[in-house]
Amino acid sequence: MKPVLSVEIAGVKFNNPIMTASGCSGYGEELADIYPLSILGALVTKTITPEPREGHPPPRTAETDSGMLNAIGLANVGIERFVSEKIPFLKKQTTKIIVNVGGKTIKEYVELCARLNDQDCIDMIELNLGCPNVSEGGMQFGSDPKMTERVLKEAIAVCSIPIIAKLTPNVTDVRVTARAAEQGGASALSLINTLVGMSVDHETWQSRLTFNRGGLSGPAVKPVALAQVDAVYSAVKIPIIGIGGISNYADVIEFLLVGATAVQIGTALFVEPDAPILIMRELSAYMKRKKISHVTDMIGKIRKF
Amino acid sequence: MKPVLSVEIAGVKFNNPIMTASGCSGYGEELADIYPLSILGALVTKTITPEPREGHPPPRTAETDSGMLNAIGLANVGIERFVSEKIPFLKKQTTKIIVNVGGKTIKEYVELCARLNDQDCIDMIELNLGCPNVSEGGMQFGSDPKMTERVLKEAIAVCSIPIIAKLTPNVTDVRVTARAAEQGGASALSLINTLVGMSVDHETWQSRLTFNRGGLSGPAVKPVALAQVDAVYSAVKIPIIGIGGISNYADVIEFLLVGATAVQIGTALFVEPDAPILIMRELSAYMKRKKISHVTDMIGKIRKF
Amino acid sequence: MIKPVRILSKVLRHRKLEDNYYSLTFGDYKAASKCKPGHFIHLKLPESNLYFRRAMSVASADAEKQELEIIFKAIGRGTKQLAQFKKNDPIDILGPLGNCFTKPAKKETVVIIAGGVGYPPLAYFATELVKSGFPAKQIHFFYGGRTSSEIVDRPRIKKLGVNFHPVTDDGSFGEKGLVTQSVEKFIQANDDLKSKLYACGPEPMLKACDDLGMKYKLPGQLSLEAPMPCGIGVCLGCIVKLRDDGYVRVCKDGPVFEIGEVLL
Amino acid sequence: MIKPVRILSKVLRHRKLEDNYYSLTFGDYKAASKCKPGHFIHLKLPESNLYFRRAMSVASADAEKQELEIIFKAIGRGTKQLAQFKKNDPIDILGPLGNCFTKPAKKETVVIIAGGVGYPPLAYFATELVKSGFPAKQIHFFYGGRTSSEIVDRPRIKKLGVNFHPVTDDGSFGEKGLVTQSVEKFIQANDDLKSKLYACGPEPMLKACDDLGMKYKLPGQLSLEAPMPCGIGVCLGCIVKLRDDGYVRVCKDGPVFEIGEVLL
Ligand SMILES: Cc1cc2nc3c(=O)[nH]c(=O)nc-3n(C[C@H](O)[C@H](O)[C@H](O)COP(=O)(O)OP(=O)(O)OC[C@H]3O[C@@H](n4cnc5c(N)ncnc54)[C@H](O)[C@@H]3O)c2cc1C
Ligand SMILES: Cc1cc2nc3c(=O)[nH]c(=O)nc-3n(C[C@H](O)[C@H](O)[C@H](O)COP(=O)(O)OP(=O)(O)OC[C@H]3O[C@@H](n4cnc5c(N)ncnc54)[C@H](O)[C@@H]3O)c2cc1C
Ligand SMILES: Cc1cc2nc3c(=O)[nH]c(=O)nc-3n(C[C@H](O)[C@H](O)[C@H](O)COP(=O)(O)O)c2cc1C
Ligand SMILES: Cc1cc2nc3c(=O)[nH]c(=O)nc-3n(C[C@H](O)[C@H](O)[C@H](O)COP(=O)(O)O)c2cc1C
Ligand code: FES
Ligand code: FES
Repeated sequence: MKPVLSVEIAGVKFNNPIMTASGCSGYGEELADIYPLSILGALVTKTITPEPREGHPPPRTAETDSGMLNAIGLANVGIERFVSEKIPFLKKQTTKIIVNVGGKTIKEYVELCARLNDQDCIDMIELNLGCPNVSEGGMQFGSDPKMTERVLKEAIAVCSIPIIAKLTPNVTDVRVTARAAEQGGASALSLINTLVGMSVDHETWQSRLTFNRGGLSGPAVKPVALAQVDAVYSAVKIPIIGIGGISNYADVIEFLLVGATAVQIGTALFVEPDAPILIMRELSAYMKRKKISHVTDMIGKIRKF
Repeated sequence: MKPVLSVEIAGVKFNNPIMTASGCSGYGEELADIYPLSILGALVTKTITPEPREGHPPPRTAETDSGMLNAIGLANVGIERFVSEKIPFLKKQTTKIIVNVGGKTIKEYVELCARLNDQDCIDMIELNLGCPNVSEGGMQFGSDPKMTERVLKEAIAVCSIPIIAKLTPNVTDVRVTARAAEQGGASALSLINTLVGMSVDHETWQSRLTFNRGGLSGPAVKPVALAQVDAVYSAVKIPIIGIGGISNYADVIEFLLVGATAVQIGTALFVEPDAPILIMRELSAYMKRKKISHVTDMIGKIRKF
Repeated sequence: MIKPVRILSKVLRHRKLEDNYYSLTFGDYKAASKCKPGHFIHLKLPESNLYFRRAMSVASADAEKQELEIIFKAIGRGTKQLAQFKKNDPIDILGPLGNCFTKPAKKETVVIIAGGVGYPPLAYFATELVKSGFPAKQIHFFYGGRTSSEIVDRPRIKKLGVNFHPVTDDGSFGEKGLVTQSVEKFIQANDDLKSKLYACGPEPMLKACDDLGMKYKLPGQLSLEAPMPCGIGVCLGCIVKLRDDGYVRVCKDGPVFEIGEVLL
Repeated sequence: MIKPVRILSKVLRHRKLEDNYYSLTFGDYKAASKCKPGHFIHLKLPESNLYFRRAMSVASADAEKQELEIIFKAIGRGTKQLAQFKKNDPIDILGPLGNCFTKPAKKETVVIIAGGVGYPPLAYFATELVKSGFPAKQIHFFYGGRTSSEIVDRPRIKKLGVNFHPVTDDGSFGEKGLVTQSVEKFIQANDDLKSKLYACGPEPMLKACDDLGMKYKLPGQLSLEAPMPCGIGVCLGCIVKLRDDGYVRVCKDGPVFEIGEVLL
């Protein structure tokens, strides 16, 4: 018996629970040169903003132990070029498409969602509610439960595409913002975004990032991500998409066990762009060996002490 | 010219800025078998509580990428046995002694400080305001600025030994609790304690820690610690002791540059118990090479973009 | 009390034994003379995302040549990295650590019970006993494994001249069954002897040995394992519960404990 | 547009060149036939706390033997690990990546300017040019380093038969001074030639080459470096500013850019 990998979130059927993470797979074009995107559960785009953004000047990434810092600064083509230049490519893909959006104000989020609502190849929208790499206040919605709830309510009012709220981990209690997003009508939650971090060159005394602060990701943050998914799992009823340091099939299983319905692979794509293929293969083999018929049979099944 | 490594915090002179971190050097006895404690800037004890604590059942540590989780659960001998059994040993040491204490209520912290105030070999007291490894509410003082301020005020009222407030990183904005501690009269701040994390065995589906949640430490968290020290440095006037993933002299310099006056070495002691010796040697060599006469000349000197 | 030192040693010999077992011998190891049976060393893995050192029992030590041997099975990520070490590679050793086996009285019969990777410290123990003049024929070396290839390093045991009792789950070498079953039969058949048990191996085996010791009122020692972040007693991570009360550290208060002392 | 593949190859040859320079040749590299001068590969370090792959220019590639060579200097943590690779060690290669140098016209004089570890892609470029029938005597290979031992792999350049112009800061080999000074002198002395510049090396050198090209209105190409988390164009980490406006990715839109194209 072939194990069933498909999962459903807000009525959308994903062939498998493996998605790419926003900002780690561009708009899909480069990965499509390496393997057909159809093997992915979903492709999640780089955060799209109303206007095009160049992002911060270099250096905007730095290597850290078992991870990295980035302060790309939401470089993206902006919503209009996204619609005209990127959507035609995405339309041709048979994988599910999740478009990640970010704004400086609630109004901007709402306008982005309304604009995407016109497009017919978008399966879900993910609101980036907590990117540490832009100074404008708006991007830290994720730490304010009231704003979180409001942005979701208003976005849903103009948009029939189901919405995922992507939460920031840089809060005292992520369950509070998770509940606010659920209250606001989010169809699902994704977490974690990056942890705020920094790095300095001890020889030159210079910050390793022009923006100074950056977002920490990669295997280093996996334990934090697992703890947050676990906490949120018992706090909300909507599905969770787990993100943070996932590099192999064992990591995926860890996230499923603490309550994730699907996962996103970010930084690991930089080291192994074909990680999703390997993960899928090994996940299947694992399920066969363990006689697990459906991937959903693992969700939330951690045995706690 | 021999570079000067000594630093002063709240009138206490430390021979050098390298301290051990609480919970990573016991009460000093084991390290003293490996090298004379006098080479340390200071020894920081395991957190002492009013009553002895066994801590959580095993397993209570887990390895993670470039780091580890611990949920020791504040296992310690309790204040009375500490005074009768450990202080005599500590008295004989020529290094500075910092006693870390933790309580479930403000009253407990105050009583611990009062009890230690009688002892004459204690140079500073460090209040553990944010250990993620105990369930009792009290231990998360660190995320509540009002409680933070109060516990410091009351402790200082009964205790003439200068007090360090050790902050938890698991908050939305560490500057808020840092300012509260300063307001309360803390002589210095130390940060970071561990990040809340988790780990699951994908084969057995069992949590890797009996307490399920644990504290993440080691090189993995260094970027987060640097960012928090940097943020706090511009928010308060009192000295900061930097902690988090420090393993070598370059790490120490990074922490000095973002604003730490001294540092504590925790998890790295498990891999290299003699790390402080190596660090001191290489720090001196670095300062000679760079013609830096005093270690304090580096504090806060990061060149930001 | 042993004082641990950190020494940069190097790989002198790398031998692949049966199956997935390896023997590594380190040279330039100045602390070799201090390594008694039961002691372990803590090995740093090469620059790696694996964070902890890995604990390995001393399998033999030569004070004069300043050599130290470990024997291990490549099972997880750390031991697989150790298996990659090659001749002349530098290796960072923290040790010797822990306590050691105490010697039997002259007249006692020594019953050694080794299970799987529990073999190395007991091989070293038997070797040193024989070397010190203890009659080899008074030593019974039970060695259990799942299958024949798990009973490694046989020439050495044979050379020692001890009574060798191999036991395998599948009967492919020696007696068939669990090693502790064979030991119990031996105890029952020799109840006139004053025996002392020495055991190291997987936890269920140790538990069975502990039970045997208490059931037949035989003294003895068990060498335990636990995940060891520090190995020197400062992290409180490697604890085991005492039968009396409270926890002790396997790395510092052990790894060798008396039968009946800890709760397995 | 080149499609990158991830291949598990293995080390075939490990040569220590002068100083801290190494040459590694990988075998079983099926994509060798696709590796053109200018392309680079992205190497995974062994299980390590270092997270990123390391980018290395193709120094030579043999389509038939399925071999690929890199030449590098062990300067930082990653390249020091690469230097440890031994014969037969497996290595995970992502490549070939990026764009490549475009060929000069038949009559053009090729002025190659290599600085330090910028040598490998240009050596490959010159080799392929000569192989394709381009007259070696029409190629001027300027190679700058701090000192004699930094001018590595000389037998290969000699064998090519190109005009070799070594330049060292300390004058210990070839001309004394900066390589770009020598190039400028050459350009001034040969202003009747239709020259095209090809440069790879440290940023200040590339900037000087860019300036030279614009000052003397000479076309040419620069191969850039940048820290490269992904190497395939998805992370937007390796950017460089265009003179016009906006950023481009060194890994995907480069690493080879036209003189005057980017802001150095
Ligand atoms: C005192 C002592 C002496 C030992 N002597 C030997 C010996 O002579 N030969 C031998 O083959 N093995 C010996 N071991 C066991 C050896 O240390 C483990 O088999 C090895 O650490 C397994 O690790 P790994 O890296 O291969 O597996 P991993 O898959 O990396 O380990 C899994 C996890 O378990 C943790 N861990 C580390 N040590 C242990 C442990 N002892 N028990 C449980 N989990 C652990 C690791 O940190 C990791 O998180 C000894 C252990 C101890 C404590
Ligand atoms: C397209 C390309 C081709 C290259 N070809 C060669 C070659 O043929 N031979 C050769 O010797 N070197 C080459 N390099 C440079 C080589 O990748 C770096 O020298 C090497 O990465 C230095 O890393 P390290 O690990 O030794 O040092 P580290 O001390 O580990 O590196 C310091 C930091 O810089 C980052 N980093 C990685 N690559 C670069 C970079 N290129 N520039 C600046 N920082 C970087 C690392 O991630 C790390 O964080 C090339 C680089 C690029 C981008
Ligand atoms: C280079 C880089 C760029 C990123 N850009 C975005 C982004 O534009 N929008 C977003 O929501 N998250 C972004 N992220 C965060 C990731 O989507 C993901 O949440 C985070 O990196 C943790 O997952 P990982 O450890 O698997 O990378 C980015 C991460 C990286 C490393
Ligand atoms: C095993 C272990 C036990 C710890 N126990 C304590 C403790 O009792 N009190 C405390 O304030 N911090 C404790 N800490 C936190 C450390 O003091 C330090 O703040 C943290 O580990 C980050 O530093 P590091 O990355 O250098 O370890 C403990 C950490 C570890 C790893
Ligand atoms: S391993 Fe740290 S106390 Fe034993
Ligand atoms: S290295 Fe990622 S875009 Fe170039």
